[in-house]
Order: sequence, then structure tokens, then C-alpha cells
Amino acid sequence: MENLNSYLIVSAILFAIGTIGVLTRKNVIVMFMCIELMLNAVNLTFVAFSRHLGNLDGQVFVFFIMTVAAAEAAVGLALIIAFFNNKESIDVEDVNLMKW
Amino acid sequence: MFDNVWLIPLFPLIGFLINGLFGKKIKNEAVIGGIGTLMIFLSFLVSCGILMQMIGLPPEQRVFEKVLFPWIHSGNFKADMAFLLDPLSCIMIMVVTGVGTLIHLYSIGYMHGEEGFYRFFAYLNLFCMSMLLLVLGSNMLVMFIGWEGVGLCSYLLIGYYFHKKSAGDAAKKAFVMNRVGDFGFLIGLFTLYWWFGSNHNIWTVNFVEIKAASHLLPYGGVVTFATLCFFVGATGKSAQLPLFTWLPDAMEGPTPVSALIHAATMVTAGVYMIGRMSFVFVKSPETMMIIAVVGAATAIFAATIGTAQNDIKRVLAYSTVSQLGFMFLAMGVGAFSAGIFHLMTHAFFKACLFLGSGSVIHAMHHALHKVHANDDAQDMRNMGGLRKAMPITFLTFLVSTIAISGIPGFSGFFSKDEILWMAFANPYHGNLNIVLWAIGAIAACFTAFYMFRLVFMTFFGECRINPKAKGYLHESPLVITIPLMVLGSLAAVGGYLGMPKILGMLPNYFEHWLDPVFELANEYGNTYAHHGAHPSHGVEWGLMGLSVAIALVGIGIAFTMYVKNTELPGKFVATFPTLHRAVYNKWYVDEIYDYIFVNPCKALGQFLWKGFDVLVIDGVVNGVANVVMGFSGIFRYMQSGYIYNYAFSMALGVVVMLGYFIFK
Amino acid sequence: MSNVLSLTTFLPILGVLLLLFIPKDSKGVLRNVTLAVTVVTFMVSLLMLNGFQTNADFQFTENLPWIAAGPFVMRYNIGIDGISLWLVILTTFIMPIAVLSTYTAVEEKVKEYMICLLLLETGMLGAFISLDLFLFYIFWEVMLIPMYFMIGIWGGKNKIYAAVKFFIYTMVGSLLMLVALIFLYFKGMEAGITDFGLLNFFSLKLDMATQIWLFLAFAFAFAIKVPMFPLHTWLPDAHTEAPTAGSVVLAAVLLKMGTYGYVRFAIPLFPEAAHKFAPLIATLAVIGIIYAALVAMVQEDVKKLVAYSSVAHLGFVMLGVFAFNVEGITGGMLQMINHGISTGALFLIVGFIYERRHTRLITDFGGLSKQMPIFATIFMIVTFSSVGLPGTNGFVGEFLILLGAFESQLRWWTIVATSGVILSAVYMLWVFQRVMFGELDNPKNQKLLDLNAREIAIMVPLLIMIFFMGLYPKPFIDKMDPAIKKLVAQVRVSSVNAQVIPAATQMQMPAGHPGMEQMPAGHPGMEPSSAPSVVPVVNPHDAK
Amino acid sequence: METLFFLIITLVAIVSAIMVITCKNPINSALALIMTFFCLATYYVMLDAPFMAAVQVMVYAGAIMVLIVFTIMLLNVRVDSTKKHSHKVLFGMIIGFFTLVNTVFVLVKSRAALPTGPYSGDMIKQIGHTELVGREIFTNFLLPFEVTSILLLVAIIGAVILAKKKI
Repeated sequence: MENLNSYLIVSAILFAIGTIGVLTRKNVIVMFMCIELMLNAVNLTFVAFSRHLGNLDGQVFVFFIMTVAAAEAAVGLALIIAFFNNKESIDVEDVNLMKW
Repeated sequence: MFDNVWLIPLFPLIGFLINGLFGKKIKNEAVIGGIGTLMIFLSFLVSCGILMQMIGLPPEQRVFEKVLFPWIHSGNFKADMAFLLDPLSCIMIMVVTGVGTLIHLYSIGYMHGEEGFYRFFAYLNLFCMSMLLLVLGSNMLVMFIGWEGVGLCSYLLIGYYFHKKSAGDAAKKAFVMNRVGDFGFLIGLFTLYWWFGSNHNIWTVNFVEIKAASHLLPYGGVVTFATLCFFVGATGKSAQLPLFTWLPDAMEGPTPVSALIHAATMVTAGVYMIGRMSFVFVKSPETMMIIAVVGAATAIFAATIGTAQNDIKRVLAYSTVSQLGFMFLAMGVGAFSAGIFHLMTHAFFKACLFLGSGSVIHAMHHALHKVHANDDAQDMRNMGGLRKAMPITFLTFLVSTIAISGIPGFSGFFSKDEILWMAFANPYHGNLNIVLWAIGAIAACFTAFYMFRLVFMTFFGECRINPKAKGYLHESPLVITIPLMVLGSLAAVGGYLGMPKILGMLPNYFEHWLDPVFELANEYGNTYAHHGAHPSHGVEWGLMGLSVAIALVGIGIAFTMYVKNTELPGKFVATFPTLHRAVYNKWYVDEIYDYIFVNPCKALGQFLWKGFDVLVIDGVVNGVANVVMGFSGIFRYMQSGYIYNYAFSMALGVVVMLGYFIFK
Repeated sequence: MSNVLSLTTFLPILGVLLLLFIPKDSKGVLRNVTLAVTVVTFMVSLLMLNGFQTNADFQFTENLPWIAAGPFVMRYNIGIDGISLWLVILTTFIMPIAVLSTYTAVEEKVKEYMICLLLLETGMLGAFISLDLFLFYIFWEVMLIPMYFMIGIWGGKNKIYAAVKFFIYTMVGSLLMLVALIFLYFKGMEAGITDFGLLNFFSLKLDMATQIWLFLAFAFAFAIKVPMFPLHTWLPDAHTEAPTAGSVVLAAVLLKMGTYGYVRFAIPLFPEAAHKFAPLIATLAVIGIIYAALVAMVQEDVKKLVAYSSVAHLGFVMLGVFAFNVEGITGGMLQMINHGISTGALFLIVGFIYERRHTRLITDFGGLSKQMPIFATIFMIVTFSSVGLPGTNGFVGEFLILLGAFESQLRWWTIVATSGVILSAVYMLWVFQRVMFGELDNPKNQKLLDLNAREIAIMVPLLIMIFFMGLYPKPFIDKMDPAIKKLVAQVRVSSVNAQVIPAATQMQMPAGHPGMEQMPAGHPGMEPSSAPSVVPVVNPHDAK
Repeated sequence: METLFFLIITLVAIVSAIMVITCKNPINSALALIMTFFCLATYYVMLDAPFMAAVQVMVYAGAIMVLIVFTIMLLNVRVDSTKKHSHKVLFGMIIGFFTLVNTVFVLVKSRAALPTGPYSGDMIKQIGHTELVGREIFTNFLLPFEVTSILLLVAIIGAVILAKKKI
């Protein structure tokens, strides 16, 4: 087992990459995947800390996060499909109904 | 018997409820009219019983108060639903129920076949109840129920033919003008209540208690204020200057209504109220003077208008206003019992006159209706020579006219002459007396003139009715003529109850009867009266002769103008066109009121609504909203609608805030 | 029996739960169930009337812990006295009538409508029974929301504007009240008060500057609700746009929140400030009476006219309340109930013809008496009740108000206000004449049907109350009397310190009538210090 | 040896993560993401959490990614639209950089905490990771665990309602 810091740094890097992806990509599905990536980065932190502190609560949380992610995937993808059905596109730039 | 006083207003109430709730189902006119008449007749019987019992008592004991149930009790304020019996209210209930019964009876014939027959009788009964409450009320508040109640009934009955716009207008006008009076009444009530309460810790509106405490009242000052307010109330109800214009318009109602409400009973409520509170009024010399002046002015003012009207009922209406002026004159000069006496005799002869005119209108209407003519059935120019077709009506009408004109031997002479004499000889107003007397005398002359003008135009001379309809004119049925005959005979002989002392044939029963009521007032009055030399009997005889002469002059002029030389009126009008126009149009008082009060009020309302409410207040309110909207209109361009913009700002926010906490 | 108050208040909520299980298409069932719930609520509230002891104490009290957030302790503290008793009963009495009036008027979204009505009832009842300032505030806000929806969803043409105006106006006031409430609580904490219980604060001694600011905040919130001139413009809009039941409830109960707020909170909490501002408030009330009457006179829409007449009537209530004597406040309380009955009835009447003709313009009518005699009779009775004819309920309240105000220092105000009696006759009779009298010349009116059995059933209880309260108001007055006497005593004790009336004058006065002065001959005098111009200008920093 | 393994895994994870955000074709992104997930599973094994690793592979790499790939295929959208916003990329990079700095700082700062829990490495090896996690879930976290079922139910219903063309 490596020391805690290395895991934390990896997790931070992954999280930052996810953030950049969400902010720069226009494809909704890719954005969605980037969000999953960010979630996973967080999971890694949880597990690393859990191990470090000798407390399994963190892992239980990861478990819940995965549940949420699954739910999110189901609903999110359904939304994407519904959107695509309406607009024939999954480009975020076409999602602008909330414009002033 | 006294304990059953509550039955008096109860009977008409029952009649009102039966006719009002079920009248539509009953349909049978005889039953409806019968119930209405019977109820008020029962009240009359009870009243007679009470009168008999009261006559049997010594004068000091002729006061009785009956508390029915507590009404408004709050804090110091206590007003019960309670009735007061004393000689004054006794006379009033006799007049109201007596004349009321006759007019109910008359209405069965007069209103025959009218739509809403049941409604009419229900209202009439309700009116009687209210009027009886008014005269029986033992405190100002019960009186006020009656006071407003009669106003309400007057409203309902004037608006009886509600599909006519003029009727609706007249009804509203009557109620609103009465309300102006009520405003005064309320303020007067508050002032008295407050003064007694705060200064002497006597919190009361009860007449008996106020009477007992009246010695505490100062002369003038607050009493002047209070009594003037009450007097405003009286002018509203009794159609005195300046609030008289509703009464002529009230002739839009059916004729029995005019007879009962606008001649015999309701309009005299103001006089009654002053009589009821004479011990307060008399404490303010200023108010007494104002009452006398207003009364005299009304008497002459209305009489002048009466000379130029062509509508038979309008002439009588102005005559009523004028006669009420006489009553107020009497009150103002401290001749309270004379005023009440005139009230009673006036009730007889004026009711008779109105009913007689109703009989004429009824006949005219039927005759014209038969031949489908659209002539005005109330216009005297369409009448003439009716005495042959309608002998009973003519006779009773003539008797009453003689009575109102003040010909000796008939009731009006006794009461009116006493008023004029008291106006001359009263100890209160000093030099003003002669003026009051002169005005009264001239008004009496006018009275004789326009009343005989009315008689001559209606019953004498050529028959000017639509020739086709002439054959259909005939006397009214018995149910109409019986009340006429009864009232006619009362108008003839009613005056002997109160014959002036100087004539000496009979004692003045009437004055003695009312002595216990007005004793105190006279006592207060004596404290500031000018005790000059009493005019001698000779003067009294002279004045009496003078007033008779004046009346005869008036009759003579009328005879000359309308019987002997019928083109004279036309010539007169041609000579003084402006004067005639002004008199004919009632001195333009209505127009002036419209100009001063009604139109500015409406304009002000419009301005406050459209100008102030909508522009200023809502302007501010909506202005605030618009400013906010304006700003948000600018700020909304920050919302691009693109997800990544929101994501950017969110991430930026997180980074900045986190950074701040980490690196601070 | 002990928690009958809670039962009354939350029965409508139970009704809401019941309604949730009824499919929204069975409109008849929805309506009948709602009616049943409101009727049962009314019955339960009658139990309360039965068990009410005639004394000045709060009764049926319940005091349970509710929220304790650190130093902020809010309790479920409820109870009624003679003042709130009648308002609670008025509310439960009006609700079945309001529900019954919607049977044919509302066809869309019946379920939601009924739920709104029931929620509204709970909100109103809750506000009347709260003895905890915070609980009161919560109920105060709760009743706002259903009303907002009722206007906004089931309203007329301009409903959104009216709903938003209503909401924002009230919200502005209630936020000020909230701030004042919290400030008051902090003041109370300094003095050792540990929760929001209203009764604790009655004994709290506040300095004048604080009182003035707090009073102003409370008074502002309540003045909007009353509504007092010049904060009244939301009312005509809200009334005109709201559906009939909404207008009825708004007029009959919601407006009473404002006046009740003064009687229950603003005046007893800050008596000295109340005395100080009495001339100002009386002036506004009197302006409101005259102003609203004049404006009502020229209205073209019947409903708007009735709305303005509400403003005038509530002006009377305010005048009576600020007379600070038993007669005035009794009159004010009675007038609150009267106004609930007669103006509620007027709105129902307007609703009846609106349902038939879908117009409310006066010029569209005329001569209806001929076609609708029963309607005409009822309309007339209600009109005269509204005008304040003796024998009807309107008179008793109005008379006591004017009498009380005349006895107090507000004498000249009273004389002006009394002229409102004339104006009320003018505008009510004028509209009555234009709608009911005259020729039946509009062909659309010639086929109008008279009231049906349901509509008559709606009106009959109101008519009975009109006459009962007019002819025998004793039971009403007796029940509220002790509470009002207590209130007057509470206010008067402080008024001695309030410097509004010179202390010397106070001493000479017979018990029960502060501010009385020997009237100089012929000219009713008035204490110079009570002139309306004496509105204190207070430096905001003094409040600290 | 273990360090080297860790470094290799890290390299693979980061490179594939970068590929996720750079590939034009969403399919490629998806495949890269699966790679990242596997790397994470490896980390979990290295952190003595084999159960989490298994779940990671099954739920993420298995279920979720299949769903995503399926959606990509279904919609048949191959490349991003041609519009390019270089400033967007720049801003994204800047914010990403600062996110990284912040996150690292936060995480590293929090390292100060010392082991406090009862579960040592030995204990996990002795009793078994799955059992320990199971105990934890079914005792301390029973209610949240049950609530998750409702969450999933809602998600299922929501997805069905949303994806249907006409309801």
C-alpha cells in the first residue's frame, strides 16, 4: 500500500480532468461521462481515507455514491434521449431555452 | 293595559310578516288588505284602551315606561328596547293608528288591481310599526330605529313603482336627505350623551332620565350645539328648509302613501321629536329662534311654490311643507302644545285632502284609461267641474280645504290661529315676534289662495278632461269614500278639542292634556323670557279677525282668478314671466343643490378614483414594481441559457471560495 | 373538550387529506365532502361557544413545546378570549356558505379549489387562536398562499396582476412585522422572557422610542391588511378578480386579520405608542371612510363598489378601536363581525348575478326587481344592513363606534366620520337603484331566473344573523365584554404615562373615560395636544 | 515493485482520463473511461477493498458504461459540432488547474488526521472485506440502505417516463 498522499493526488488530478471535460466539451454524453469521472475521483478519495483512518464509513458512502450514479445514469441518459428526440442533437449549445 | 303597549307595534309587524312572506301566495286582495287593515285597527283598539286608562289617571302619573328586553349594553352605554307612554305619545299613537287604519282601508280600494298589492300592504304595515316605535320609544335609540325605519319605508313606498326612473330617483333622494338629518340626530345624541356622562356621570339616552337631569344643562353653549344637530335631524325628516326638496318628489309614490307618510305621520316626526325633547330645546334660546325662523321661512317659501304648481299632488306636497313650517314656528316660539295640536289637525285635513286627491286621480285615471288617452291624470289643467261627478269627494275635500285655510269653526282655524297668536305674543323672541307673525299671516294667505285655487281648478268651472272620457267619470267606491267622510268630519270638528281660551266656549282640553309634558319646558323658558306687558284680549281678538280676513282675501283672489275671470292667471304669467318661471321651477332649489352638492360630489369621486387611486397610489405601487422590473430587464441578459456558462460560473465560484478559505 | 380549539383549527386539514383520495372528476363528491367538512368544523366551533366562560381569561388554551432553536423558543400556544371567539365563529360560519356558493361558480379544478379553501380556513383560524407571536406569524403567512392561488387561478381577466399585487402588498407588511417581531423578542430576552408567548410581552416595559418603531412596523403590516387609506388599492383589484367564494372569505375574514392584529397585538403590546399615533390613525381611518365612499359612488363595477365600501366600513372599525374605550372597541369588534356578514352577503349577491349574466357592470343591469323579486328583497335587506339601518346588525356596530369615538378624544374625527353614514346611503342606494329599479330594458336580463333553493339557503343564515345581531346583540356583547374591559384597562394604565393627555385632566375624569374635558360653552373643545398634526418625529437613533 | 505498479496504474488512469476529454468520437471517450474505471478498481484492491473493486467493475465498468455506450450507439452521434471555442478551452483549463491546486491543498491538509477507526489492515484480511462492509451497511446504515431502493425505484420510473415519446 502506498501512502495516502499519492492516492489523494491521483484523485485530485482525475477530478480536475473531469472538471475540464465538463467545462470544455459540448457533447452532452461526454459531459455526462466526465461527471462520472469526477464522481469516481471522489470515490477514490473516500476509499483511500477510509483505509487510512481504519473506518469503513467511507466505503459505505462510496457504495451509496455508486447507487446515485446508477440512478443518475438512468435518468440522465433518458433525458438525453428525450432531448435528442426533440432537437435531433445532443449538443449543449442547442439547450438554451432558459435564455432570458 | 299599559303593560300591553308592546302590542301596538307588534300587530303591524305581524301584518308585515304575513303579507311580506306569504302575500305572494295569498293573492286574494281582500285577504291581504283585510289582514293589513285589521292589524293596524287592532293597534288602534289597544291605543284607545291606553288612552282611556291614561285619561283615568291623575296628570302627574301619566308616565309609564315598559322595558321589553335589553338591547345594546356596552360599557357605560345602556339602551333597552323600551316604550314610553305619556300624554304626548298617546296622542301620537292615536293619530298614527287612527289615520293609519283609515288609509289602509282606503288603500284596499285605491290599490285594487295593482301589481304587488301584497308588497304595498306589507310596506304600509312596516311603516306603521316603525312610526309607532318612533313615537313610543323611551330612549333616543329606539326612537332612532323608528326614525330610520320610517325613512326606509318611505324609500320603499316612494319607489313602489320602481320601474319608473323618477320614482327610483325620488326614493333615493328622500332616503339620502333623511340620512343627512339622521347625521344631525346622531351627533346631537352623542353630544348630549357625552356631556351628561363626562360632566355628571349620567350615561343615558333615556328621555325620562334626561328629563330628570335636564336642570343640569346650561342655557345655550353645548345645548345649542346639540339641539341644532337635533334640529338638522328634524329638518331632514320634516322637510324643512334647506332639506325640503325630497318631499314634493316623494309624490311619485301611490297617493295613500302620500297621505299617510308624507302628510299625516312621518313628516311630523321632527315636530314630535322637538316636542319630546322640549325641555332640552328650550334651554337654548338661539336654537329656539332658529327653529322659529326656519319654520316661518319654510312656511312662506313652500307656500309661494304651491301657488304655481299644476300637479294636484304637488300642490298638496308644498302645502304640507308649508304647514310643517307652521308647526316648527310653533315649536320655535315655545307653543309646543299648539304645534302638536296643529300636527293633529293637519293629520286630519291633510290626509283627507290627499285621499280626496287620490280619489280624483283614481277616477281620472280610470276614465282616461277607458278611452286610452295618455293625458296626465294628476294635472289640474285636465280637470275641472268634477263636483257633479264626485259629490262625496268634493264635499270632504271642500271641508278640509276650509279647515286648512283657517276659516273659523273648522279645525285648522283653531290650531293655526293659536300658532299665529303665540308667534305674536310669545315671550322669547322680542322684536322678532312681529316679523314671525307677519310671515305666518302672509303664508296663511297664500295657503288659502293655493288651496282654493286647487279646489276651483279641480271641482269648479268647465270640465277640461278629454271629452271622450267625460262620461266615464264617477264617484269612487265606498271603501274609498268612507275614510274620506271620517277624516272630513274630523277635519271639521277636531279643532274643538283645543279651542283657545279667549273663545271660552270649551276648555282647551288639548293643552291641559299635554301640560305634564311641556310643563318643564315652559318653566325653563320662563327663566330667560322677556316678561313684557301681555298683549290684551283686544289685541288677540283683533289678530284673530285679521287672520280670518287674510284667509278670506286669499280665497277671494283665488275665486277671482280661477272662477270669475279665468284669463287672469294667463295675464299674470305674461306680466311677470321671470317670477312665474322661478316659482314654477320651485325657485330652482333642486338645480342649485345639484350644482353645489351632487355634481361636485360625483366629480370629486371620479377624481379621487381615476386621479388619486389609480394615478397616484397605484402609480406609486406600480412604479416601484416597474423600477424593479426595469433592473431585472437589464440583469436578465446575464442568463445566456447555455449550460456551460452556468457550469463555468459555478466552478469559478467554487474555486474562488475554496481558494479564499485555503489561502486566506 | 380541552383541545376543541385545535380540533376546529385542523379539521379542515383533515378534510384536505380526505379530498386527496377523491378523484378529481367527481366534482359533486368533492363539493359535498368539502361542505360537510366545513359544516362539521362549524359545529365543533359551536361547542366552543357553548363551553366559553364569560370572563376575560384565555380559554381552551393549549401550550405545547414546538420548536426550540437555541434561544428561540416557539411554542404551540393557543387560546381564545371573547375577542377572538367571535372571529373564530365568524370564520367557521362563513366557510360553509363560501363553499356552497361555489357549487356552480367553479367548474375547473374543483379539487384544487376546495383544497385551497380548506387550507385557507385553517390558516385563518390559526391566526385567530395563536397566543404565540411566532405561531401567529406562521398562520398569517399560511393564509396568504391559498388566497393567492384562488385569485391567481380562478380569478377574472386581470387575475395575475391582482394576485401578485395582493401578495406583494401583504408580504411587504408582514416582513416588516417579522423584523419587529424578532427585535421584540430580543428585547424580551433582555428582560428574561424565554419564549414567543404573547402574554409575556404584555408585561414588558419598553421605552417610548422602541415602542414607536415597533408599533409602526406592526401597524403598517396590519394597516395593509385592514386596508387603511392609502394602502388600500390592492383590495379593489383583489376583490374584483377573485372568484365569489374568494371575495367572500377575503372580505368576511381576511380583512379582519388587520383589525384583529391591532386589537390583539399592536395596541396592547405598545400602548403608549398606540396612544401617540391614535390621532394619525384616526385621521387615516376617517379619510378612508369619506374617500372610499366617494370613490365607491362613481364605480361602474358592482364588485369594485362593494370592495370600496369595505374600505369605508373598516375605517369605522379602526376609528372605534382607536377610541380606546369599551364602547368604541365593542363597536369595532361588532362591526368586524357585521362587516363579515353583510359584505360577505353583498359579494355573494354580486356573484349570483355575475353567474347569470357574466358581467358586473352596473350599466348592464336595471329593473331586475321585476324579474327577480326574491333576489331584490334579499339584496335590499343586505344593502340596508350595509348602510347601517337600525334594526340590522350594521347599526349596532356603527353606532357604538361613533359613540365611543365621540366620548374619547377623537370627537371631531367622529363628526366627520358620521357624515360617512350619509355617503354610504348614497352609494349603496344608487347602485341598488341602478341595478334593481327602472325599466327592464336590456333583453339579456329579461330571461333571468330568480334565486334557486341553494342560493336562498346560502343567504338565509346571513339574513338571520343580520336581524339577530341588529335586534339582540346582547349575547355577542356580553361574551366579549370582559375581554374588552381588560384590554381597555391594559391600554389605559399606560396611557397615563403616555403624555398624550395632561395628567391633571386625567385625574378629574370619571372612571372609564380618558381624555374627557369640560366642553367650553357651545363649542366642543378639544385638547390641543391631540390635534392630528402632533405626529411625533422620532430620530431613528433613539430607537436604540 | 509496488510503487512501480502504482505509478504504471496512475499513468494509465491519467492518460485514459485525458483521452476521455479529448477524443472526438464519444465511443472512444467511453472506452477510455472504462479503462479509467478499471484502474480505479485496481486502486481499490491495493487499498485492501476488494469488495469495492468488484462493485466498481460491475456497476461502473459493467452497467453504467454499457448504458452509456448503448446510448451513444442508439443516437449515432459521432463527432462534436464543428464550432470551436478556444477561449472556452482556455477558461476550462484555467479553472481546471485551480481546481487541481485547491483540491490537492484541501486533501493534503486533511492528512493530519490519524487512524482512529477499529478496522486495521490485518483485521480486514482476517475477517474479510465483504463481510465487514456488509455488517456496516446492514447495521449502522440500514435505513439509508433501504432508502436507496426507493431512490432506484424513482430513477427507474423517471427514466421510463422521460424516455417514452408519448405518455
